[in-house]
Amino acid sequence: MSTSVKRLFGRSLTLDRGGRRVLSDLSFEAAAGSALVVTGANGAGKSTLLRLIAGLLRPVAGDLGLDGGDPELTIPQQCHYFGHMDALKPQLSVEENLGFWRAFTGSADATVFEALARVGLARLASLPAAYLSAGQRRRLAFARLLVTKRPIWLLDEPTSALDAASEARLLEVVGDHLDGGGLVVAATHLALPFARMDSLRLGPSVVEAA
Amino acid sequence: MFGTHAGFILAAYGIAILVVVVLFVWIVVDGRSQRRQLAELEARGVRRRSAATSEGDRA
Amino acid sequence: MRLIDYANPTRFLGLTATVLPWLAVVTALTFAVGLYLVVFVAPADYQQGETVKIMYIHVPFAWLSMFCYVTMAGSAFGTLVWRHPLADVSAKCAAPIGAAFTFLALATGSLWGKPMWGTWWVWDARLTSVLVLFIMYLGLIALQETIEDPARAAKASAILTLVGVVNIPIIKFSVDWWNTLHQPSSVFRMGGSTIAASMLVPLLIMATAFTLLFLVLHLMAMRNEILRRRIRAMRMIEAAGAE
Amino acid sequence: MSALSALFVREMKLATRVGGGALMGALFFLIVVTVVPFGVGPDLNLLARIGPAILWIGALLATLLSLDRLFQADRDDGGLDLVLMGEAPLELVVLIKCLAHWTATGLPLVIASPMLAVFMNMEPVAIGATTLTLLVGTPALTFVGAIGAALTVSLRRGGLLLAILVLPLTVPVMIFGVSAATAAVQEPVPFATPFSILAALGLFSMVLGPIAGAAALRHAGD
Repeated sequence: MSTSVKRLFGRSLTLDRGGRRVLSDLSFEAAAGSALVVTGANGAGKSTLLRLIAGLLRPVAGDLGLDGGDPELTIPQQCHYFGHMDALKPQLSVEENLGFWRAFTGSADATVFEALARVGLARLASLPAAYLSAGQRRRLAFARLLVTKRPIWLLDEPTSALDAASEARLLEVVGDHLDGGGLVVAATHLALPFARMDSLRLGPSVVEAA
Repeated sequence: MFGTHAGFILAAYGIAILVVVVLFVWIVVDGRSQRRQLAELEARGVRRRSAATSEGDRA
Repeated sequence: MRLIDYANPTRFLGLTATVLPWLAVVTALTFAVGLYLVVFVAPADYQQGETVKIMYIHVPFAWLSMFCYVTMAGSAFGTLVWRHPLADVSAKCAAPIGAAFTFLALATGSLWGKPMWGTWWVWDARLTSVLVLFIMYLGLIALQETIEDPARAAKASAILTLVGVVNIPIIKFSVDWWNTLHQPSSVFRMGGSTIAASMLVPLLIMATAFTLLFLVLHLMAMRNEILRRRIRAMRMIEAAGAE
Repeated sequence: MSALSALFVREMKLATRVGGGALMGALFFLIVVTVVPFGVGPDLNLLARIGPAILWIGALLATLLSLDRLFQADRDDGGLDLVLMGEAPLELVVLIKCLAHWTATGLPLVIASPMLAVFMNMEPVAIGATTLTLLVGTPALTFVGAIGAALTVSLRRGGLLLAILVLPLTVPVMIFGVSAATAAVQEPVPFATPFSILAALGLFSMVLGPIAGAAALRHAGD
């Protein structure tokens, strides 16, 4: 990371999926050091917006931009995407799963064991991921964000399947990321108590705009 | 000593010994690894549910 | 079913721990006697010459390829009818051993066939049946390896094993019919001539030795499998308790 | 460890562990080859003549049927999204996944083929030639098949469709593979000509497969 990220913004983003307009003329701005919390009803386009920032969906109009960051890399390459799916292989152990993403994603940060300790899974390192409960799988997936350094975190319903203690631990880790100058865009239907946050509400009007 | 077809006889016995030895070694190595893993788990203080219940039955 | 007598896997582990060394010694002694007779005493066949020596391993392998399947079928029955936990362990552990012995029956038969018939392989009814049996073993192993949960794997492979038992006579019959229709002359008949006692005794001793070897390997593999399942259960407890 | 070598190691681990099915392809190959004599009869001369073709068809079917989960498993667990966002070029990711798949599934086919050739009563020269053509040709089948696997990644019943899409594309590989193998035993025809074309097809598909596969995967998310 040559320079730290300052601001992530989208201008007049419009996106269609399956012939339906999901996002229409949407603009947003997220500053480093604070979380942009995206709320809205089911189908309002929260997940779509995150997938759009992650480069997994392409807008029909509008553009995304990033101030700061590494000019050599694209925006998705500087993002950690924490979606609904855990990207875990049940046949591999906890340690092997995390170790793979650490080696594959590049620019290593914490070691596998440090990250596992951070999410409270250090004792289960040698266990096959198949034996984990839903909450443990979720925490292991989250540990992926800690093993490699990427400034932008895209969190889609990050606290689903987590109990209160794990949720608190996750929020603490996200808080540390923000303190370190990181940028977070979180989609949620729950109130997430981040220290510094802006909010973006996707209303049904966005859907009807089609 | 086995006549003109010694090669075939030796090959037959050779492959038989080879396969049986490989099978045997595989089972022994697998057994060692299972016992090692069991010892590790026990050292970490993990207990079996059935062990707990059988003690409970006796009590 | 003798397995019913010691339903408890822990008791099974204790019992086999005492029995196995003795069984291994008996197996080794039987092999020593059998091999001595085969190498130094047994005569050469007047038609097949010294290659008849291959018979002393080929026939036991062929016998065990079937014996092992019968063991699996019995265990499969135990799994489905009595739901006995050791029955699945027995069935699962017999499969790779059975596949290995069936492979050896095919390989030694091929090495015997080359000097006798001039070809490594013919699609003779008996050989083809053994090949089909070999494929069935591999299919069972593949099924067991694909299903991760041992209880589900045991049920599925027990059903397949028993379907196999029902099918074996049909396969045998159809293969006989298929081959005799096309090529009756090249069929090699092993049981055609009566075997002299000087050959029969070493053969029986070798067959006993290999059967004992199967028992030793099977019991060892079963012990491993019991431990493997214990480890699996303990890991699940560990995962559940690590919140 | 670099990203791509980590990927190769992980793919090999997945293929060889429980449920990975690395040897399932070889088993399928064995069954296809065993079933043929039941259809055409146990005439050893006939089997020797059609042997190379049967081995090639068996290898082709075994390769294609084992490819359907190549990308689908990653898509189902969300890993594909992360791969698409990664810094590693997607073309190289596809290439590595194909190489790992070939090592786990294709190489056992090549190793098993001399044994199966014995069932087909083939001559030693024909066995050697067929094994050699399979060694050169099966990677091509994997790379071409990967295009189909990438195209059908989001479909529930992709397996059969994959075979339908890819089989026509494998025709050239089949033609030159089988003709090289039979040329080795039939005197007037040279072995080297079809064999070098087969090798060229292998190299060409090694380039085409990853590029087309990566393009298909990029559009699968939309």
